[in-house]
Amino acid sequence: STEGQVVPTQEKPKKSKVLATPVARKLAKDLGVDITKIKGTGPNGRVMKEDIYRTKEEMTKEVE
Amino acid sequence: MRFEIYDPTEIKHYRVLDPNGEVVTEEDIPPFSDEELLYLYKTMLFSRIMDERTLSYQRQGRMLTYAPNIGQEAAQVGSAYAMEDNDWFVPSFRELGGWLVKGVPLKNIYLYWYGNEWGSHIPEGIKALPVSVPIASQLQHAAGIGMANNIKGEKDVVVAYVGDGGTSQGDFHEALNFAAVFKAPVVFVVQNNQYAISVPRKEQTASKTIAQKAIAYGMPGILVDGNDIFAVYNASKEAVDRARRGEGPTLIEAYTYRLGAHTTSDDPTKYRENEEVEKWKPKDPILRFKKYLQKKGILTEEWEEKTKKELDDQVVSTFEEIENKSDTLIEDIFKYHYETMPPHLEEQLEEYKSFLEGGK
Amino acid sequence: MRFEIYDPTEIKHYRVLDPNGEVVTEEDIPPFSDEELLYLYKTMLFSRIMDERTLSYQRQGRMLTYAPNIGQEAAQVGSAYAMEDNDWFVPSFRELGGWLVKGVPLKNIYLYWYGNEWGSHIPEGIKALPVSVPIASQLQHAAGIGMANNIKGEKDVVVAYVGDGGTSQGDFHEALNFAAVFKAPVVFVVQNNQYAISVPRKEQTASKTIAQKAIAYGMPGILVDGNDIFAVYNASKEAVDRARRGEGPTLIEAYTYRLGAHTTSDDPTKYRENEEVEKWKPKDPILRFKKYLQKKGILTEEWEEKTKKELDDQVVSTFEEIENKSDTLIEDIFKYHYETMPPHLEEQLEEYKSFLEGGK
Amino acid sequence: MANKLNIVEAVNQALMNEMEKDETVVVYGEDVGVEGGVFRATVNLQKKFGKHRVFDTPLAESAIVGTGVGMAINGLKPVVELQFMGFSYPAFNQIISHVARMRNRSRGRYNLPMVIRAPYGGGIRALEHHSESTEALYAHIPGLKVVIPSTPYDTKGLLIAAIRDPDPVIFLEPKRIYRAFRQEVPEEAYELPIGKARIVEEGEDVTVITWGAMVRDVQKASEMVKEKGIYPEIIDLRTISPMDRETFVESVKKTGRAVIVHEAPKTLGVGAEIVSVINEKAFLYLEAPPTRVTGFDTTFPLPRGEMHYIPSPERIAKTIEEVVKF
Amino acid sequence: MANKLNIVEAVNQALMNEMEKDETVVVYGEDVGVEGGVFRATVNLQKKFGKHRVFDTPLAESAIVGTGVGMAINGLKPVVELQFMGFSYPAFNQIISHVARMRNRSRGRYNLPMVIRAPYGGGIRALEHHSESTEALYAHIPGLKVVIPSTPYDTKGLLIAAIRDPDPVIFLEPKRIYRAFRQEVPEEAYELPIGKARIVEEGEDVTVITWGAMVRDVQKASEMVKEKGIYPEIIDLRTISPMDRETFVESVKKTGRAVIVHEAPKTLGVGAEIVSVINEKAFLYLEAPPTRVTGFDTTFPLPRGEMHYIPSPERIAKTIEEVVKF
Ligand SMILES: Cc1ncc(C[n+]2csc(CCOP(=O)(O)OP(=O)(O)O)c2C)c(N)n1
Ligand SMILES: Cc1ncc(C[n+]2csc(CCOP(=O)(O)OP(=O)(O)O)c2C)c(N)n1
Ligand SMILES: [Mg+2]
Ligand SMILES: [Mg+2]
Ligand SMILES: [Mg+2]
Repeated sequence: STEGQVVPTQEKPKKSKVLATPVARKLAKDLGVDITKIKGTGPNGRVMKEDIYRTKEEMTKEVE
Repeated sequence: MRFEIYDPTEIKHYRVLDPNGEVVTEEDIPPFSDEELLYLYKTMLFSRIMDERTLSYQRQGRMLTYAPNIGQEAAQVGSAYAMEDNDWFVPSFRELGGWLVKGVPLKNIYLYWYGNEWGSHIPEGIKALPVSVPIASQLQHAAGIGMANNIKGEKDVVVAYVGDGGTSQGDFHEALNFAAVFKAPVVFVVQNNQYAISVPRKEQTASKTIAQKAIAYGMPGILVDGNDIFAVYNASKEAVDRARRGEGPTLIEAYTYRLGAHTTSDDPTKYRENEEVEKWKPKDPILRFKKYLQKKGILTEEWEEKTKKELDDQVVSTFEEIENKSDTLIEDIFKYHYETMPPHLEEQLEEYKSFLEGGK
Repeated sequence: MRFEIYDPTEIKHYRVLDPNGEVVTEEDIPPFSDEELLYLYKTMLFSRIMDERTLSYQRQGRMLTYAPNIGQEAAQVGSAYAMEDNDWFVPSFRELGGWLVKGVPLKNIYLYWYGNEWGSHIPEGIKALPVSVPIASQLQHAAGIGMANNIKGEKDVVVAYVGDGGTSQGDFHEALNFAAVFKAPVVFVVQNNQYAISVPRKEQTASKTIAQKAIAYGMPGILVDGNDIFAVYNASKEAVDRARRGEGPTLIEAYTYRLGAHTTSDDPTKYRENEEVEKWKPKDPILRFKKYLQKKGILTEEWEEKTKKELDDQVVSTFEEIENKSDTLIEDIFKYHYETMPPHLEEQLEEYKSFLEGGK
Repeated sequence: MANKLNIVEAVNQALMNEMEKDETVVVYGEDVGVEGGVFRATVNLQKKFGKHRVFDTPLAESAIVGTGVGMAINGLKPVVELQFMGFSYPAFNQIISHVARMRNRSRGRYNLPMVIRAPYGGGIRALEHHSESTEALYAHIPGLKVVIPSTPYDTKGLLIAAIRDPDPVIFLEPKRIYRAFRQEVPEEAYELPIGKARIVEEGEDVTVITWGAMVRDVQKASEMVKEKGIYPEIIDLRTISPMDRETFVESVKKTGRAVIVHEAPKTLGVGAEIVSVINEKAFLYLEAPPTRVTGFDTTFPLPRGEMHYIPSPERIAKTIEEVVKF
Repeated sequence: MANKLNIVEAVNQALMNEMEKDETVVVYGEDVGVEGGVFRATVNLQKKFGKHRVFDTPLAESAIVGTGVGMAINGLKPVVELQFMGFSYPAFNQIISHVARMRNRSRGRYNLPMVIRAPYGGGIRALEHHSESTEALYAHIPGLKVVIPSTPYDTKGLLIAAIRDPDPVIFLEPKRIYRAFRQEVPEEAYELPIGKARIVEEGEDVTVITWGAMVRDVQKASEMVKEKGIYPEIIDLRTISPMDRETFVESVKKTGRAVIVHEAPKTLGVGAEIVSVINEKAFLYLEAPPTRVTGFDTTFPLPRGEMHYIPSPERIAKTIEEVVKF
């Protein structure tokens, strides 16, 4: 009964918009990760918190 | 003109029949045929029978809150009968007698009180408004309908109802003032049944009569014995004719008594003595009319029995037709807010239906 | 009792002085001392001078919209003077004369029309309500104040004002009905100045007089020559005394004329002939009173000149005191909504202040 | 001695207590005197305090409220009853133009310690206009306070606080649960602070904000979702205006998720304001969109349709699940 | 021939056009006849169409609206004027209990093709109660449509659409800009669809949603922020109820940011609903909290305070910057 669900399947992708919750966006910022570079694994390509942690880990590894 | 004889500031009821059905003013007996007389009597009976049946359904838990009009049949049937077919009927919420005269199907009435909006879907061709619950608000609609008739050059009249309590509302005042200023063809019938729920008439207003409120609007007002169907009819007819002639609105106070409870949720013993009710019982408008008709030899007991039985059958079968088959369609909750359902309503309807189906 | 002599349904104005200041009913001359008479005259002048000054400030672009009451000074000063100090004054929005009698400082009045809420902060000890813009709504407050006096066993009376247009509002009806039912000590003064903005009295209601509307509530009503300060005073005093004795409310129709525009935003030539205005000018209530006082030898030209000058100085200095020094403090926009400012308002105030300071 | 009361009895006792203590309190409205109110909320008050302080009025809501303004100006504390919330509309002009503004417009010279009581909400199989829940209308108006209790204990404490409040309070009584249950309530007078929400149930997974009769339905929904391992924090707003933003914002910061449940129509219902406040104050904590479960944007249906209108525990539970799984 | 009109003239011309075409259209209210309205919106109508179709009424808003209900039932299309929005409150009961519900309660037997016009909003240094912007009250009520134009062109097209609409429309005219500017407008009748927003300016960085007189202030704010390299997309809602959610939701999906600007008080203003819809429909696109720039939660101040109340272009610009930088 909620209207919350986005239905992006029918949508033409607009200039590389990232789907993410505010919490995830904040997390990316706090970890210094560019959220637009992350390939989301959530529904409809949504960037999940795990994606951000994973990217951060990979970045750290690269630096090492 | 009766309105000139009866000074509304005096407590003097215009009356044709006394409570024993004796004629008080012979020259005022309306020129009804026997058939018409029986029709009027039958309609009053119909109203009474439906009220009583409904009260008993309610006690059996088969009916929701209901507002009976027992005791007020003459006030309603008499005034409504003064209308022509093309005239408008604007009720308050306790006008069963009027509905029946106007030809609103019993099924509508039952549907409404049974909690389904289709009850308020007056069939096309019947110029009646549905029940109006916000007290006195309907009088504005009556004035507007009348004003529209003047604008369109139509000669139809509006008969509108309100209770004694309703006369205290601002909308009563504004409606009567507009109607008088614009000479709208409206007859305002106040059913003064002595109570607004528990509040007695004398605490409702300090004016000696309700009829005298007409003076504030520069319109005629008359106090009639509301349990005397001839008096109510005559006053209403005169007012309807005046209105149709373009002479503007009239206020009629039909002095009557609610013999029953305000609604089935109400317990009148909390606010009035039983003696008072007992005193009014012999003034029952149906009884009075019956005595007159019997004296005239128009009414026989056999006719009465047969008619009562017919009417009762009709009431029972109508009620049973709608009972438990009246749940509102989900679509109908949404469908009638606008001619075209806007997207947000469509969305809410779809979501809700899908919820019920157990889907997303 | 004048209320018994004057039938409100007849167009018969209760009058003591004719337009030439000649005495019509000698026995009705109120027992005022010369001092009192000059006070009344001076107050009418004060009102007129302030109105005229304010109109000229407005034309100079120094004042906002203003509603003058030129022509209605007798209706206001006469009725307000019937009050005792402890009585309540409940104005509409055009009651300058009444304000002055009641002792509301000119500064308040200017502040209000100059667009600052502090104008409505009536000083402690003065039992007056501020201007009420929603037409007729103030009458309910008057009825409530009167009902409270009854409940508390206090003997103070309420004098409340409304215009001819205001009598059409539902609130007028409800207030008068409540006041009558509860015998509230209220005097309802209708200043019938013949117009509600552009709408003439005869299109406002079909009743012959406004006074006759009293009949709807079972209260006395009287039609008085509203440009005759003695007639207005006498009727008001009698009504105030009745009220104080516990006999309930009264309706007074003060028949007068708005000589000026509705407000400074209004152009009366759009809706009324100049001849009409010219016809009313000789009936000016100040002129009439002056003629009487002169004939009686109470008023001298020297006194008048000196007084006018004094009053004018007072008006000018008061206006200049508030002019351009009246911007509302930002805090004051927020501070008076509740006794304690709730967090969301505090937040909005802080945010706004910090915005003004250029901060975040 | 046990004093177990239902909500309507709690209203009555609050009035009894305050009228005894403070003789400036007066009670009036349609049928409140002799009859004791159509819901019997004012029963016995006239007997006890006399016709002077408890009385029936003519049938005119604008005057009931408007005379209350006058009484409050003149030193009394009127507690007026409007018979149903749907009949507050004839008084709307008095409420918005005067009740809400008198203190501000008179710069504090006249404050209005008055209470406007009205039974509120649907679900009792009532006639047209008897099922209104338009609290949002009043909550949009600066200068009013709007209080809606959900239990007998809260009802008594909040009504007493409302009567003592120096400012006007619209006190809406959830009539669907007037007699739904009893609760132990102190016999003497006590106050609960207006403007403070109550945490009904603590939880970690989602914040559910509601008020009035819906509190019980939310509790039922909570039981349902707990079986699935979801633990909601339930907040009863109690005061709709001015609202206790802090309590729900803190909770949402903790849970990251919010569901708002009310009976009123969705569009511009109070839920809309709560969603907005959450956005302003807890945006970066949000793991899911704050979501509303509400009545439809339709007139409240007559009884044969009303079961569809009020959000059921099942509808609420489903939304809670969706928000948690978002 | 050039037909350059300001907003109030556009109102007048719309009425002229429709009254000529459709003799069931009637116009009435306080001072609308002889005087032609206090803002002159109905000037010359009585001269042209007679006292039968254009007339002054007694001073009673409930009756003006209530008789409109009756007229509409009886086959006319009343276009009534309430002199100021602040004087719509005496008619509130008629509006909510009847105007909004007649079609639904009569299951379509009686629809009400009526228009209630009222000048709306503050900023003209007016008296108390003359500066109301309470569109949220009406937008909360199912069964009404609420329209607020912002230009002469829109005014004419939307008013004609409102008159032709089979359902009741509250038509609020931003009086602050009644005469602010002129625009080329077709002389003949035309309709603009009710329920459709207008994209005033396209932009990429933030969506600014507004209506009525505020549109111009938002445009000014937009000029300010453009100098700083911020390009707002400006949406004029035009219809407040039912609102064109799609247009602003699509825009926010594009920009990721939303600012809502209105003059009405913040709490439960229409902005609250817009924030909520954005949350429901575009949550995962949000880069910043949808943010409201509004009037305060106070009564509109008298003229000596009013400059503080209405959001200034500067206040709007500042918020736009903050939201973009969030
Ligand atoms: C505006 C409004 N206020 C209150 C009510 C509740 N109410 C329903 S009927 C009634 C009494 C009506 O009395 P009266 O007008 O005398 O009509 P009666 O019931 O006697 O037929 C009241 C107060 C209502 N329906 N509408
Ligand atoms: C409820 C309401 N409707 C409309 C107005 C706008 N208005 C202000 S004064 C006025 C006319 C008042 O006429 P009247 O009562 O005769 O008083 P007067 O102006 O003549 O003193 C109107 C329509 C208002 N202030 N309040
Ligand atoms: Mg009655
Ligand atoms: Mg009213
Ligand atoms: Mg006038």
